[in-house]
Amino acid sequence: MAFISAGYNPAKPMEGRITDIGPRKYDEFYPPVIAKNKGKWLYHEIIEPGMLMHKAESGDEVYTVRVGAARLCSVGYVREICDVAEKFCGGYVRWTTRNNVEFMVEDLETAKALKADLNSRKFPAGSHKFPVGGTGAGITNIVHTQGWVHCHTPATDASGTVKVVMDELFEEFGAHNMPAPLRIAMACCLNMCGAVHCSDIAILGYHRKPPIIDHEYLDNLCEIPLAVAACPMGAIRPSKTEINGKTVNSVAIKNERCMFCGNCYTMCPSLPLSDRDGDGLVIMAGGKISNRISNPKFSKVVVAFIPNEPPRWPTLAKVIRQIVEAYRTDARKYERLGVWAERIGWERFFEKCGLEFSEHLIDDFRDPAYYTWRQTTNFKW
Amino acid sequence: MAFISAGYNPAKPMEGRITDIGPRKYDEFYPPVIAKNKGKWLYHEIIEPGMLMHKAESGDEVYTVRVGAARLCSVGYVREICDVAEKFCGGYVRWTTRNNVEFMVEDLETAKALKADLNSRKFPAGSHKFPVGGTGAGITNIVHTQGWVHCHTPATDASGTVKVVMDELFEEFGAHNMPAPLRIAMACCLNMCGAVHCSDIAILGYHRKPPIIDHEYLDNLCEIPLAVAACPMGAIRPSKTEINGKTVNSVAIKNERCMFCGNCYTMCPSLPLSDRDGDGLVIMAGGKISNRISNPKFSKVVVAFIPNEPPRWPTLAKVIRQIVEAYRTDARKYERLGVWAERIGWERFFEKCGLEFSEHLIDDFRDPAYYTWRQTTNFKW
Amino acid sequence: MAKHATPLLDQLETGPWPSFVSDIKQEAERRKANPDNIEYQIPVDVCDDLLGILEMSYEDGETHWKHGGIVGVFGYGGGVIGRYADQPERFPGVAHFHTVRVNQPSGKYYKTDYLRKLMDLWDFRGSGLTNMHGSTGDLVWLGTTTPQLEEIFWTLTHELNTDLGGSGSNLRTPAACLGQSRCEFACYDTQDLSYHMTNEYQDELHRPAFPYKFKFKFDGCPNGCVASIARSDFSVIGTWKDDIKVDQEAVKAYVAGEFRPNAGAHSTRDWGKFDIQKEVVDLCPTGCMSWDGSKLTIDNKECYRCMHCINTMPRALHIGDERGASIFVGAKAPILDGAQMGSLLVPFVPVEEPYDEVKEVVENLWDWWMEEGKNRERIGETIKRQGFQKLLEVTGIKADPRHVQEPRSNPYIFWKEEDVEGGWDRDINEFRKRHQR
Amino acid sequence: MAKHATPLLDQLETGPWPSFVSDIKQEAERRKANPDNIEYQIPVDVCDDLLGILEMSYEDGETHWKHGGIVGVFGYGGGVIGRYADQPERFPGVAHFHTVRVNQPSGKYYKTDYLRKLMDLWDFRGSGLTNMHGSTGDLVWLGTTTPQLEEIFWTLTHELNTDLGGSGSNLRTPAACLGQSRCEFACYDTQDLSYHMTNEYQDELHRPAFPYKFKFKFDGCPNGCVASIARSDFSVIGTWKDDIKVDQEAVKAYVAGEFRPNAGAHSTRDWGKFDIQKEVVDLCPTGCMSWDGSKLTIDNKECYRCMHCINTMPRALHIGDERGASIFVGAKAPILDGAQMGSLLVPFVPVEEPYDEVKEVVENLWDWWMEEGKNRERIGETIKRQGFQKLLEVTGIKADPRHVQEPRSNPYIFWKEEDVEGGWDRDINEFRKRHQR
Ligand code: SRM
Ligand code: SRM
Ligand code: SRM
Ligand code: SRM
Ligand code: SF4
Ligand code: SF4
Ligand code: SF4
Ligand code: SF4
Ligand code: SF4
Ligand code: SF4
Ligand code: SF4
Ligand code: SF4
Repeated sequence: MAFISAGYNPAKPMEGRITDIGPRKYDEFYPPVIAKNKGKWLYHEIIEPGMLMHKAESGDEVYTVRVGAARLCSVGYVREICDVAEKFCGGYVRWTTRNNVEFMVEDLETAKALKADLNSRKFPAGSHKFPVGGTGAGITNIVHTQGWVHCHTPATDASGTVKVVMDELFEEFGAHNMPAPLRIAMACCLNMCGAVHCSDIAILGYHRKPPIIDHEYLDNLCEIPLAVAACPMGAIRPSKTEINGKTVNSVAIKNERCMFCGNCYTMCPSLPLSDRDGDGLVIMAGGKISNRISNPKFSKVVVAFIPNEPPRWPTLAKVIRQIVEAYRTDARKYERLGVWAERIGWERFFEKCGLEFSEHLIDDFRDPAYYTWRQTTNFKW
Repeated sequence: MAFISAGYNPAKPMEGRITDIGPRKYDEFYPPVIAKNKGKWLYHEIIEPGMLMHKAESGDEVYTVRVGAARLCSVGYVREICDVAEKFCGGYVRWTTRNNVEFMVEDLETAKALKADLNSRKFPAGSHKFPVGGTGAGITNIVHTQGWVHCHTPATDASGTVKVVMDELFEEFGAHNMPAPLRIAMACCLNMCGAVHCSDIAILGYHRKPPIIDHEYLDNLCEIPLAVAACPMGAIRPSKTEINGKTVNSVAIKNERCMFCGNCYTMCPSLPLSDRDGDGLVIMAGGKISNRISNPKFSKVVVAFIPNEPPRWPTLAKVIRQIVEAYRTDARKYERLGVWAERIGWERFFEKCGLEFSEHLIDDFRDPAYYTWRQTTNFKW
Repeated sequence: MAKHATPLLDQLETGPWPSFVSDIKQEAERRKANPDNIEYQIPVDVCDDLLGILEMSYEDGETHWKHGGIVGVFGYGGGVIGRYADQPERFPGVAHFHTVRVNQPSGKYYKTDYLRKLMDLWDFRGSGLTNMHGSTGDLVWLGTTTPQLEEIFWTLTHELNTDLGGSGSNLRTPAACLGQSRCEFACYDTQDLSYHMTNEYQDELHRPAFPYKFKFKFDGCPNGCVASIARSDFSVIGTWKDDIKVDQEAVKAYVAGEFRPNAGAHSTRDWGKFDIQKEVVDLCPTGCMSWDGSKLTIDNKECYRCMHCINTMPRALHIGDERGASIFVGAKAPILDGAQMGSLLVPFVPVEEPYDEVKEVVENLWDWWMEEGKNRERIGETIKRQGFQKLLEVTGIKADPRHVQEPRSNPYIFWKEEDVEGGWDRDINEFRKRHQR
Repeated sequence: MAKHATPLLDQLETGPWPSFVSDIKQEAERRKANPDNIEYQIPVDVCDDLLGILEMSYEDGETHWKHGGIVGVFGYGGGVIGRYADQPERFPGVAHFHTVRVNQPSGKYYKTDYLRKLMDLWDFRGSGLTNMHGSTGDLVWLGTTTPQLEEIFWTLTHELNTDLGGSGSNLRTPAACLGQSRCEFACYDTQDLSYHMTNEYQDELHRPAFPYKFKFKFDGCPNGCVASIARSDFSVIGTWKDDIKVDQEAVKAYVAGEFRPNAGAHSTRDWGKFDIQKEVVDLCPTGCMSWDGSKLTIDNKECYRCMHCINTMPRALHIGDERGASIFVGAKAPILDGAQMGSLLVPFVPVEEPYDEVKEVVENLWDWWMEEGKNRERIGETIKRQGFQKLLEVTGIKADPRHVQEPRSNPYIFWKEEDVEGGWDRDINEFRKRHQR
C-alpha cells in the first residue's frame, strides 16, 4: 500500500489550498419534481406504511418510499442505495433526520415496484437491507450514537442495542399501529449525543462507578485544575499520592459525591469510568419534541438500571416491549407516550408497564428536583 | 395605676407554677347541635351568601351566619360578638381559618333575624361591624399580617391595605358572583406570614433598597458572622470601616447582588431596609390551595411594584379590581383564577387584566427559573 | 378628644368594610372613660399612642417598631414576641408593646363566658387590642409591657386553664379546619388530632430545641380549608381508599334542577341550567366518571379524590368509608430559596386515637432534622439539601410512584457502592491490562 | 474467512433489522477481495479489526478506544475527531481510527454521482465505514489515519466542492428539516437558511473562538422534524401570524370519510370512523375551534399554531400566509446542570434573504457569550447564570409575556438602583432621626 497524494504538499500547506467553501448547495440534488414544486406543496398522504405521496399545487405528485437503515454502514451499502436510486429515481435519494433513506418517484406504480425491490434485498445472514416503513403512527428508526464502535466514554454499545430493539419492534416499523408516532433514541453516555432527552423512549448508557485514578500518569496527561473544575459535584480535589515510593501530584475523589457523569474523564484521560459491572443502561420515557397538542417534554427516568447484556441485551428488549405494548393498548389516538403517562398518572404508568418504581427514580439533583415531587392529594391508589 | 399581681412571685418563679397544659379542649365549646351531630353531617347548602345550612343524619340542621371582621380588633369588639352570640346562639361562636366569625343557630328564622341584626351594626363613622357574607364563589376575608401596626420588617401596612381592598370589593363579599372562590391574602414582607404564596391574589410588601448599614453600632448589636451567613445571595462580607476616626468592625454589602429579602435585618438590627420610596407592594396571582380539579399552585408575580400610597392605596385597589373584573367576566364556572390564567395563557391574562408585562416578571432566581421560561411554540399572538 | 391627630388614618374610617381605625378609636375612648373602673396595668393611652405611631408610619411610609427584643415567661422559649417603639418619647403608651400568643382551642369554637374572661384579662393587663386570630392560628394579643407577661401567664394557666402558643425555633401552635364538627367532607377528626398533638408535644411547643420553627396543620379533606399544604411543615390531609358513595336518586334531583349545584355557591349569577356532563363529568381531572342520562358511574380506581364532584353535588356524593389521611412535609414561606408546598411523604395513614402512626412519622422526622438541620433551616430545606431519598430512609418509608408528580428527567442517580456489583475499588493496573494508556 | 472470531457479534446478524455486523463483514470481505484493485491507503483489514476490537468490547463490556487525540487539518480547529485503539497490537488496522465530519448538503438530498464520489474517496482513504448521518447532521466517516486527513480534505475541497463540518468549541454543522422542498407545512425555506448561515459563518464553523460548541437547527414548523428545540443552541422554528386557511369542502370530505385523517398515519389499526369533534375540536389545546356539523370555525387569535388540526386534516387546513419563525435559544444535553430545551427569545422574525434579522440575533448572542461565557459553558448555561433579563438586554429585545410559560412565583426581583426613586445611598443618621436605635 503506497501513499498516494491527492495534491497536498505538507511543506507548503497553503499552496492551492481551498477552505471555507461550505457544503454543496442543496438544490443541486433536488429531483426535478421537487425542484419544480418547492414551496408549492398542497398536502400529503401516507399511502401505506413507508410510502408517502405529496401533492403539489401544479397537480404533480411525488411518491416517497422510506426505508430503515443501520446508520453505521459501509460504502458498499451506500453504493447499493445508489444502485436503487439510479434504477428507480433518476439517481436522487435523501436521508431523513432520523437516518432513514428516502427514494422518490413520480407515480404509484413505480413506487410499488420500488418498495418490492427494497423489501427483497437482504444480507446473506437474513436481515433486511432496506425494510420499508418508518412513517406515521408507527415506530421509526432509532437515533443513536457511537458506542463501543468509536467513542472513548460509552457505557454501552449503540449499534448493538439499537439492532436488538429494532429487531424486537420490527413489525411496528412497517405498520401504523401506535396511537401516535413513537420515537426512540439512544445515547451511549451522559453526553447524550443522541439528544435522547426529549424522546418517547430513550436508551441511555450510564456508568455507576466513580473514576479510577491513574495516579502515576495523571499529572503528565492532565491539567489538574481543569479536572478539578470539571466536576459538577465538587467531588474532585488536588492531592498528592505515593506511587512506588515517589510522591506525585494527582487528585482525590470523594466517591460518595460522584454521580458518574464522566465530565472529569472528558477533561482527563487518567480518570476512566468504564466497568463491566458498573456500566449499563438507563431507560427514560415520555419525552417529545413536537408542539402538537402539548408542549415539548423531557423524557423521565423510568428504569434506573439495566445491566449490559451483550450481544442481545434481552432485558432491554423486554423492558422496551413492555412499555410499547402498554402504550399501544392503553393510549388514545394522537396521544404521545408522555401525554398518556401524564393523563393516567405516573403511578399507573409503572403499573401498566410492569415496571418497578424505586427511590432512584426520584429526583434529587439540585433545586428543580423539588418540583417533581408530589405536592397534591391528586394521586391514584 | 398600681401594679396588681395575679399571684406570680418573681423571687420564686416555680412556686405554684402551671405549665404545659395546652389549650382548652375544643369540645367544651361545641354548640349542642354540633356536639350531637359531629361526624354525622350529611350535606350542606348555602341558603344565601353568608348563610350556610348543614344537615345531619339525625335530621338536625345547623344554620351558620358568617360575618367579615377586621382581624385587628379590640376587646370591645369581641365583647360585642359575645353579645350577639348570647342573644342568638346560646353563647357559642367560632372564628374561621380566614378570620371571619361564625354564629350558629338551629333554624332558618333565627338565622334571618341574626343576619339582619348583624348587618345593622355599624361603627359611628359608618363602616359595618359584622357584614354578612364570605361564602361560596365570592370573595371572602383577606388573610393578613401585622404591617406597621406591630412588626419591625414590613414594607407596607397590612390592616390598611386590606381595608381599602375589601372596601373596593365589598359587594363581592356579600355575593356569589365569581366563577369560583377567590381568595386574597396579604403579607407585609417576604417572610410572608400571610403565606400568600398560594393565593388567587396576593398582596405582598416588598423592599427595593439594600440595607443601610449602621456601622457605628453594628458590631455591638449583631453577630457579624450570622449577618454574613444570613444573606442568600452572598452579598454581605465582614469589613472594617472608619467612623469618627475610629476603625470599627462592620460589614460591606454588594448592593447589586441584593434582592431585598431582609433576611440580614432579621439577624441584625443594624441593617434596616425600610424606605418610603423603596418600599411598596408586589401583586401576585393565580395560586390556590385546594386540590379541586387541579393541583395546588403557587401564586405568580403579575405586578412588580406598586408604590405605598397611604392611607388608601388607590393604585392597589384599582389593580386588584382590574384583575377581579377580568376574571369574573372571562373565567368559566368552577375555574379558579390561576386555572383560568393558564387556560387562556399568561399572555392573554396580562392583556385582559390591562396589566403591563415587564422583565421583572421573568424568573431569574436560581435553577428553577429556567422551567418558567417558554420552551414551546405554543403561545398566542 | 383623640390624643393625636390622625388625618390619614381617619380616611380608613370610610368605606363599608369594618374599620380597624374606628374600632381602635372606640377602644381608646372607652379606656379613657373607663366606665368599669378597671385598674389598667399598662398605660391607658396605649390605643391612642398606637394610632399616633401608626399615623406616623402612614406619613413617612416606614414602620416605627424596633427590631425584636427578647422577652418571655420563665421556662418557656416562645409564646411572646418582644416589641418596642422607636419613638418611645412621643408614644410612651406603646414604648413596650409585646405580643402574647395564646393557644386557641382547636377549630376556634368558643363559648362567650370563656371569651369574655380572656378579653377581661387582656383589657386589664394589655392594650385591649387583639388579632382574632394570628396567621398560625393563635389568639394574638397585641401590646403589653414586660412586667405583665408573667402575670398574664399566671392568670391564663391558673384561671383560664389555657396555655401560650409557640414562637421561635419550636413546634408552633397547631391548627385544624373545623372538620367533622360541621363538615360532611371530613375524613378524620382534625380537631381532635390537632388537640392531641398539641398536648403530646407541649415540650417541643414551649422549649426551642429545633433548628427552626415547625408547624402542624390538619385538613379534613383535599379542599384544604386550613391551607395545610401551603402553611405547615407537617400537613395531614384527610382522604379515603374505597369508593365514593353515590346516591343515584339525588344525582337525578341535581340534574332535574331540584338541588342547586355546589350547594348554591354560585347563586348570585345565572349560570344557566345545571349540566352534569359539562360541570361534573367533563371537569373530572381523571376522566373517570360517566353519565348515561340516568346513572352516574365512577371508576373509583382512577379517581384522584379531588373533591370536585362531591363539592358540586354534596347531597348525592359522599366520601368513602375507608378513611385516613395523607401526610405532606416541608411547606414554608419563600425565605431563603423560594416557597415550598408540602411534598407527599405518606400516601395513606390511618388516623385513629392514640394516633401512633402519625406520631411515629413526626418523631422520625424530628430525630433526623434535629441531627442534620442547620441553624434556621426549615425541614423542607433540609429535605431539599439532603434529598427526598434521605427522607424516605429516615422515616423507613418505601419509595412509591405517588411520591412524585413525575420521575426525574435527569439521569443523575447517586448509586451507592453497595448497590453496584463488584464495588468501587478497582485496581488501575488491572484496568490497564485491558486498556493501554 | 474472518480475521477474528466474533461469536458474540455474529448473534447480531440474526433478526430482521439491517445488521451492521453483516454489513461490516461484507465490507471486510470486499476489501480483502478488492475486485476494483483499489490501492487502499489505510490497512485493508480495518473492517476486520474493527469487528475484532468490537467483539472484545462485547466480551468485557468496556470500550477499547483511547481518550481523544488532537488531529485535524491545517488551519481548521474542527471537523476531525482523533481516535486511537487501546489494543493497537491486536488490532493494528484500527490503531488510528479518526473520524472525519463532512458537511452534508442541507436537507440531505443527494445525487448518486456525488454520493458515489464521496464513497470512492472514503473507500480509498478510509475504513469504508460511515454514519449516514451523525447526530448533528454531518456525513460521518469513521476511521482513517492521520496522514490521510489532509489528502481527504484536499480531494473534498478540490474535487467534490465540499467542506468539513464542525467539532470543538465552534459553530457546529447546521441542519434543517426538508421544509418547503417536500412539505406543505414549511413556513420558511429551512434548507436555504441553513445553507446561508453555514456559509455566512464559515469562520466560526472551522475556527474555535467560542466558549464551547454552538449549534443551529432549522425546523420549518412546530412539528419539529429536525428536533431543533431539543438539539440546538439556536433553534429557528417556522410559524405564521395570520389565520389558518380552511377549505370547508375538504373538511366535509374528512367528516364524510372520503379522506383519511392525519393522511393515513393510523392506517394499520381500526380506530373507528373519524370524529371531527373528538379528534380535532376537543383536542385543540386552546379550545379555539368549533364544528357545527357543516362548518369548522377557528378563533385564530386564540390559536397556538400547534399544528394538530392541520396535521389531522392536511387537505383541508393550511398554514397562514404571513409567515416567519420563532427563535429559541439554549438547548443542550444534560452535562452539567441538566438538559435544556431552547427558550423562546424572538416570538416572530421574518425569514427572508439575506436573513439579516436572524443574523442580527445570532451576532448579538455571540458577542455577549464570547465575552461572558466561561470555558465549556454552553450559551444556555450562560443564560441561566446571568438571567433571562440579560439575554433580552444584549439582544435589545423587549420583555413580553410570550417569553414565559408563567411569571415568576418568587418575588425576588433584582431591582436596579436607577429604577428606584431616591437611589440606594442613604444616610444612617437621617434614618436614625426617624428611627431611634
Ligand atoms: C422526513 C422527516 C423530515 C426530514 O427532514 O427528514 C419528516 C417528515 C414528515 N413529518 Fe416529521 N419528519 C421527520 C422527523 C420528525 C421528528 C424528529 C425526530 O423524531 O427526531 C419529529 C419530532 C418527534 C417528536 O415529537 O418527538 C417529527 C414530528 C412530526 C409530527 C408531530 C407528530 C406528533 O404527533 O407529535 C408530524 C405531524 C404528523 O405526524 O401528523 C410530522 C409530519 C411530517 C410529515 C407528514 C410532513 C409532511 O407534510 O411531509 C412528513 C412525513 C411524516 C411521516 O413520516 O409520517 N412530523 N418528525 C423526518 C423523518 C424521520 C424518520 O425517518 O422517521
Ligand atoms: C369555615 C371554613 C373552615 C374553617 O375551619 O374555618 C371553610 C368551610 C367550608 N369550606 Fe372551605 N372553608 C374555609 C377555608 C377554606 C380554605 C382556606 C383559605 O382560603 O385560606 C380553602 C382553600 C382555598 C384555596 O384553594 O385557595 C377552602 C377551600 C374549599 C373548597 C375548594 C374550593 C375550590 O373551588 O377550589 C371547598 C369546596 C367548595 O367550595 O365547594 C370548600 C368547602 C367548604 C365547605 C362547604 C365545607 C362544608 O361542607 O361545610 C364549608 C363552607 C364553604 C363556604 O364558605 O362556602 N372549601 N376553604 C373556612 C372558611 C374561611 C372563610 O372564612 O372564608
Ligand atoms: C403574628 C404573625 C403574623 C400575623 O399577623 O398573624 C407572625 C408574625 C411574625 N412572624 Fe411570621 N407570623 C405569623 C405566621 C407566619 C406564617 C403563617 C402560618 O403559620 O401559617 C408564616 C408562613 C409559613 C411558614 O411558616 O413558612 C410565617 C413566616 C415567618 C417567617 C419566614 C419563615 C421561613 O421559614 O421562611 C419569619 C422570619 C423568621 O422566622 O425569622 C417570620 C417572623 C415573624 C416575626 C416574628 C418577625 C421576625 O422576623 O422576628 C413576626 C412578628 C410580628 C409581630 O411583631 O407581631 N414569620 N409566619 C403570625 C403568627 C400568629 C400566630 O401565632 O397565630
Ligand atoms: C459523532 C456524534 C455522535 C454520533 O454518533 O452521531 C458525536 C460524538 C461525540 N460527541 Fe457529541 N456527537 C454528536 C452529536 C451530539 C449531539 C446531538 C446534536 O448535535 O444534535 C449532542 C447533544 C446536543 C448538544 O449539543 O448538547 C452532543 C453532545 C455532546 C457532549 C455534551 C455537550 C454538552 O454541552 O452537554 C459532548 C461532551 C463534550 O463536548 O466534551 C460530546 C462529545 C462528543 C465526543 C467528541 C466525545 C468527547 O467527549 O470528546 C464524541 C466523539 C465520538 C467519536 O469518537 O466519534 N457530545 N453530541 C455526533 C456528531 C456527528 C455529527 O457531526 O453529525
Ligand atoms: S453519547 Fe457519549 S459515548 Fe456516545 S458518542 Fe456521544 S460522547 Fe461518545
Ligand atoms: S464522574 Fe462526574 S461527578 Fe464523578 S468525579 Fe467525575 S466529574 Fe465528578
Ligand atoms: S410578613 Fe413580615 S412584616 Fe409582616 S408580620 Fe410577618 S415578619 Fe412582620
Ligand atoms: S436584604 Fe437579603 S439579599 Fe439583601 S443583603 Fe440582606 S440578606 Fe442579602
Ligand atoms: S378541609 Fe375538608 S373537611 Fe375540613 S372543613 Fe374543609 S371541606 Fe371540610
Ligand atoms: S373526586 Fe375528582 S377525580 Fe374523583 S371522580 Fe370526583 S371529580 Fe373525578
Ligand atoms: S418541521 Fe414542519 S416543515 Fe419541517 S418537515 Fe416537519 S412538518 Fe415539514
Ligand atoms: S393549530 Fe392547534 S391550537 Fe390552532 S386551531 Fe389547530 S389544534 Fe387548535
